[in-house]
Amino acid sequence: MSTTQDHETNLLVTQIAGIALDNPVMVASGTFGYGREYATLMDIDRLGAIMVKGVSVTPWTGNPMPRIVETPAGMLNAIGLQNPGVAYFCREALPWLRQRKPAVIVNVIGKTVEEYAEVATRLDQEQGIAALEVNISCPNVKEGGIAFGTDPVAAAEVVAAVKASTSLPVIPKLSPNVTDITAMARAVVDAGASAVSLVNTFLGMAIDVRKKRPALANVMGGLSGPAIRPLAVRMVWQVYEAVQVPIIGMGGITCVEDALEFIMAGAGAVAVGTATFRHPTTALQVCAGLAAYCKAEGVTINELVGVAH
Amino acid sequence: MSTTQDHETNLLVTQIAGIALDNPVMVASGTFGYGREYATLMDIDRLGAIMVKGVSVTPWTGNPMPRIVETPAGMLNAIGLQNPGVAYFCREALPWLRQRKPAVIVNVIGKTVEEYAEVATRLDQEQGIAALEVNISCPNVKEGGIAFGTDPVAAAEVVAAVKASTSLPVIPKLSPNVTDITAMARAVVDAGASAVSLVNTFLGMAIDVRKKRPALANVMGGLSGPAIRPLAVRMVWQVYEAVQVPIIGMGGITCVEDALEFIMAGAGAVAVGTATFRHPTTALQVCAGLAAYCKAEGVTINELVGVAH
Amino acid sequence: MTAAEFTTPILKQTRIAEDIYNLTLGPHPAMLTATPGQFVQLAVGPTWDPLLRRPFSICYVKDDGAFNILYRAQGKGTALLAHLCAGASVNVLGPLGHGFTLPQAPTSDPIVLVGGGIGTPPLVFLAQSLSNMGIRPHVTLGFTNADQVICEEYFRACGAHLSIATDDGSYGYHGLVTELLEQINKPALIYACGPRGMLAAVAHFANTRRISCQVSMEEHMACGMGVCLGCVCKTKVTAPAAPQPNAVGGPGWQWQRVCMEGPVFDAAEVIF
Amino acid sequence: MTAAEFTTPILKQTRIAEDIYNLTLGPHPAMLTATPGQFVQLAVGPTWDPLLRRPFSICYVKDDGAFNILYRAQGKGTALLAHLCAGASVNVLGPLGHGFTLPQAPTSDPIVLVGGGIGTPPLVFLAQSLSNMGIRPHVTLGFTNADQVICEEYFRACGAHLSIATDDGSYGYHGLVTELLEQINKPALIYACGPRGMLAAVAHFANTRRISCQVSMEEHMACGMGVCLGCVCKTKVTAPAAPQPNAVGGPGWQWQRVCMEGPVFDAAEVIF
Ligand SMILES: Cc1cc2nc3c(=O)[nH]c(=O)nc-3n(C[C@H](O)[C@H](O)[C@H](O)COP(=O)(O)OP(=O)(O)OC[C@H]3O[C@@H](n4cnc5c(N)ncnc54)[C@H](O)[C@@H]3O)c2cc1C
Ligand SMILES: Cc1cc2nc3c(=O)[nH]c(=O)nc-3n(C[C@H](O)[C@H](O)[C@H](O)COP(=O)(O)OP(=O)(O)OC[C@H]3O[C@@H](n4cnc5c(N)ncnc54)[C@H](O)[C@@H]3O)c2cc1C
Ligand SMILES: Cc1cc2nc3c(=O)[nH]c(=O)nc-3n(C[C@H](O)[C@H](O)[C@H](O)COP(=O)(O)O)c2cc1C
Ligand SMILES: Cc1cc2nc3c(=O)[nH]c(=O)nc-3n(C[C@H](O)[C@H](O)[C@H](O)COP(=O)(O)O)c2cc1C
Ligand code: FES
Ligand code: FES
Repeated sequence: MSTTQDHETNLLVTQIAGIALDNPVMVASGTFGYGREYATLMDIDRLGAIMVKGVSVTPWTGNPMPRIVETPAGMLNAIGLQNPGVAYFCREALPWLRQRKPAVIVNVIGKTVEEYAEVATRLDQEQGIAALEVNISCPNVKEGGIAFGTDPVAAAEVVAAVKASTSLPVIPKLSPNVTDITAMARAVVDAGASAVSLVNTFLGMAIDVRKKRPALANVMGGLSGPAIRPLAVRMVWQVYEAVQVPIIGMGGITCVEDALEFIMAGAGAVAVGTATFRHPTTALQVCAGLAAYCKAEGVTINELVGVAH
Repeated sequence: MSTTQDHETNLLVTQIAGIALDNPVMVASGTFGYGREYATLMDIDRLGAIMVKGVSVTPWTGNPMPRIVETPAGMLNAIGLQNPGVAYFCREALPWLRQRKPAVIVNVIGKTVEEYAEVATRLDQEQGIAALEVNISCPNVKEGGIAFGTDPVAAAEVVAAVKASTSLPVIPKLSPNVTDITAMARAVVDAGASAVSLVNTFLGMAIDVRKKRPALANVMGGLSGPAIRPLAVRMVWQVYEAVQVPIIGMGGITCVEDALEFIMAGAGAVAVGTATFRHPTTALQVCAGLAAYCKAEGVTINELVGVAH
Repeated sequence: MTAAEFTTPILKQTRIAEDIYNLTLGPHPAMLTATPGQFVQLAVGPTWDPLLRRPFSICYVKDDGAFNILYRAQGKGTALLAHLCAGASVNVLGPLGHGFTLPQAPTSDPIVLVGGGIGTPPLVFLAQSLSNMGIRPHVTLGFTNADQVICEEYFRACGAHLSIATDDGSYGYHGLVTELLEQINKPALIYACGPRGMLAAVAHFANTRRISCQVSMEEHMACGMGVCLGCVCKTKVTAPAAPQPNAVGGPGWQWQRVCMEGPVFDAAEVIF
Repeated sequence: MTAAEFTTPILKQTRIAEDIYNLTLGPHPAMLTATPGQFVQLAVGPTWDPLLRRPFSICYVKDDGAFNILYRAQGKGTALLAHLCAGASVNVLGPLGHGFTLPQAPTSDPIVLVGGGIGTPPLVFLAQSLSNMGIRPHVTLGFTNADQVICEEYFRACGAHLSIATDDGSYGYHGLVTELLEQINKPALIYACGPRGMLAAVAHFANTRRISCQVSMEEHMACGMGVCLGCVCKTKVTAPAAPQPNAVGGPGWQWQRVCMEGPVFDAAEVIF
């Protein structure tokens, strides 16, 4: 016998790239660490999925400081994907993560196609990973620093290589810094993507006027937070019309209405990023809000995906 | 004999595309009408230049309502370049404008290369225009709606055609919705641009969650305001390193510090847009702030251009 | 009628009904030039979120230029406004727009003011001005229920004939405000402010009977000063119009700006 | 030591010097677990501009869990905070970070607290804790001038030996706080909080004399919870460190997070 609670929760059950999810609310890569930090503060088992911080073959030291600067309704970060590497991840972070309820989606990074594939191969040996999110916003070292994320051919190459190295669903995470996001989406879907994540951060910068120098040591950084939401919603809308695979939408989500914007624009799931820094429980609030909304409207979450088209 | 007042003001004297300006602070196209509306509220003669609302060959009716929606630290607009056409502009707006002190920069729009050229030809007969700003974010009707602003070849074509139709300096206004803003800048400079304006608005959208429909009748609109400033500053920085012509920087400027960010990133002049809606005198405050800053630092405005590189 | 931008203290703020507030703002000379139907744009909050000013009709202006607005706290900006206490400062742009056109001379023909919900406040200013001319208007107001009824005391104070309708009958007449309007004997002139549906009904009522009627329109606004063209409204081109800066349109219609040519338009002009 | 997110009223806010405010926030059980040197992240303003929380050291905690922070209004967020009145609510995340390590046992060796400007507040909490252990610390503070001197009364209340320096000599010793430090006879342990330059000088003083020293570092923060890696600080790898989630680095050095492993670090570890 199912209780009311169960019934409400059932309205949120969904599937992305073949992964069964209790609910479509995730936390975005790089904004929730490996999940453990926030576990003392909230019941992370109520999240649909945790997208962990980008993982590379070897440890990356990231960029020099300063790495963050606040902007109106947003922030720039130039962390530079600091992370302790895939071996550490498998040894120290994954055992804890796989015992939690949320699906674990591992964000994969690399400086060459081979590095991406290597991380995927290593992760393929592990239990308890639901999917790989392929972050194609890393600089392509071989091609001289051009990001994989702005060239459809390079992006497809990375995705195909990861796909060939894993039995897990592959979810490329698209960079928004392109003229035509649909061309990128088509390229990665053709290369075997089971879903797409969008968007990553927008390339921006700030000047420290007192120092007459860029505010970030790396000069440029990625803009995230509510400021970018209208741009991200637009891209989800466009990609929804361009490809058939599910979309994980993100970019400035702070509350249930924001999440609904993405879902109605075509996202099958959503991720909360920067807003977690302000209010750690944002994702849980979005989740509860979606359950209440679906109940009040008498719909399942899947029935809402893309309804605004 | 020059007074202190004169001396301070002199620190701001500059030149863009051969136009002598009392100061480098302008008001952005579409946010100040034809100048007259705000004249009762403030001394518009203290502005460096007025960039008037886009002018087309024939009157344009623009988009259906709703046309604007607020977003975090920004707004989306889909006015659709409503304007009464170049004949009306020359007859009703220009006579008043040319008697004011600020340089008049006319924003030129068209749906085909020929339409742009036609507006330029018509304006070339008029006194009191300092330069033409060529807005290449309009849909290219011949090419089926792709914006001139995202294709370097199409952009260059428009700029060359305008250049051939006028004796005035030509200032293309670049769209930021591209993978590589420097490629656009190079293309228009090669086509004869005397300066570049950047940026125009970012393509975005919002969903009206209650109606389950896009909030704008036009579905998508242009994002402006403080939210986009980090993106605009980044593009000014990149273009400053790519081309030699002066840059008119804009996108989310609200105060003197914001203007200094653009100037230090490489803008020789700045324009205030959306912030005027909130505080009509923003541009004048920026101007006064720059004068005070230059005096305190003992520099001219020209010495600050690009210092953060 | 020239707008000013000024910062002024909140003299008083009272909650007068569920989610409805009466805000008294400090005096400014510009406000003494305001006419009924004009509005102000308030900057809410000290930062760029929210970004845009919020438009509110002027409910009434005191002799010293202090003035009141009545508003419903419904979204981000009005919620912020509702949290401000007396003494806090608010930045005002106004008075703005083109208000109601008053009758040229006192008249004894029935002049009817039709208000719906939070569209009622500007009619207070209008009723006061009519009263000053020696006219006792008929004021008909519609609200969802008794708890939402506002401004009654102001209309009584200026001697108006007042009738109120509520959707649920919890106060006054049980039904629509337009039904009250129909009960008035031969209105000579109608002024209306309220939700779009109500305005359309009132305009239809007036137009079919050839009664002169003015309606106050609402649109989202950015500048409030006529430059952004975000607030336009479709109107009929009835006569060969004098060329207006923004009077572009199509066959038989033209855009007009709610913040400049409006918010008050001739009901025969508006295309609903 | 477990952080909580909670909304609490402002019990009191007083301006204690030019641009410096003493803010008393309502009680929460989590604050009773706070240790000296820990901090809280305050959400300032009701909207998304400003976006990020602001970190402030805990100045002291009362028995009921009410607590104080002392801050300088210097930018957008602190200006907003300074405008809030008693009764307004503030959202708090904390207590956060790894604070000062107290001596294992009471000692009569001179323990010195070195504070610079707005770096002084966390030393109040520390001095109180030392005092509770029966230790009378030497407190040396540096300020730009007499008007900026803060916290004196708190240190006196817990019986500290107090000496103050000002840059312009308008109060106390004319010179740098590090000069006062040099005058203390054989410090056994030094705790310092203040501007980076002062910390570097104190660390140098301590390191060259092999005096045990702890410094409280400052970096811009986004999360305050160890996940964003925005607040890292370069530290020496002195011993083969136990693998730490974020302990990546280069030859001889590793990043540590100011919000997690810090803000208090061993002065011998930090690379200034
Ligand atoms: C000429 C005019 C006079 C008005 N007079 C009054 C009045 O006297 N009392 C009153 O309560 N309301 C009045 N309104 C409506 C009032 O402006 C909106 O309720 C208010 O802007 C909502 O702001 P928010 O931040 O609460 O809502 P949000 O939904 O957060 O606002 C988001 C954006 O939408 C705009 N917006 C939302 N609703 C409306 C609306 N109904 N009309 C115009 N813009 C809207 C806001 O201004 C803002 O730009 C008037 C509107 C106009 C155009
Ligand atoms: C662990 C820690 C403890 C602190 N304790 C205190 C204290 O007790 N009293 C006090 O007055 N100040 C303290 N600070 C500094 C305080 O956080 C900043 O003064 C404050 O964040 C400035 O915010 P703003 O909005 O006024 O400035 P803005 O310049 O508008 O802030 C913009 C951004 O920069 C960050 N920022 C600016 N200055 C600093 C700074 N010095 N340190 C860290 N981030 C900064 C802000 O947090 C924000 O993200 C502490 C900082 C840290 C890291
Ligand atoms: C501090 C920080 C670190 C991030 N690290 C990663 C990362 O490692 N991999 C990745 O794919 N995206 C990363 N992102 C991007 C976010 O996952 C997300 O796509 C982006 O921030 C937009 O969402 P938001 O506006 O909700 O934050 C990071 C974002 C931030 C702010
Ligand atoms: C309502 C509105 C109308 C605009 N109309 C035009 C236009 O006609 N031509 C043009 O080149 N840019 C137009 N713009 C873009 C601005 O000139 C400016 O490039 C942009 O808004 C970024 O600056 P801001 O953030 O300071 O507003 C318009 C912007 C807004 C908000
Ligand atoms: S609000 Fe800008 S034209 Fe009316
Ligand atoms: S502030 Fe995010 S890791 Fe320290």
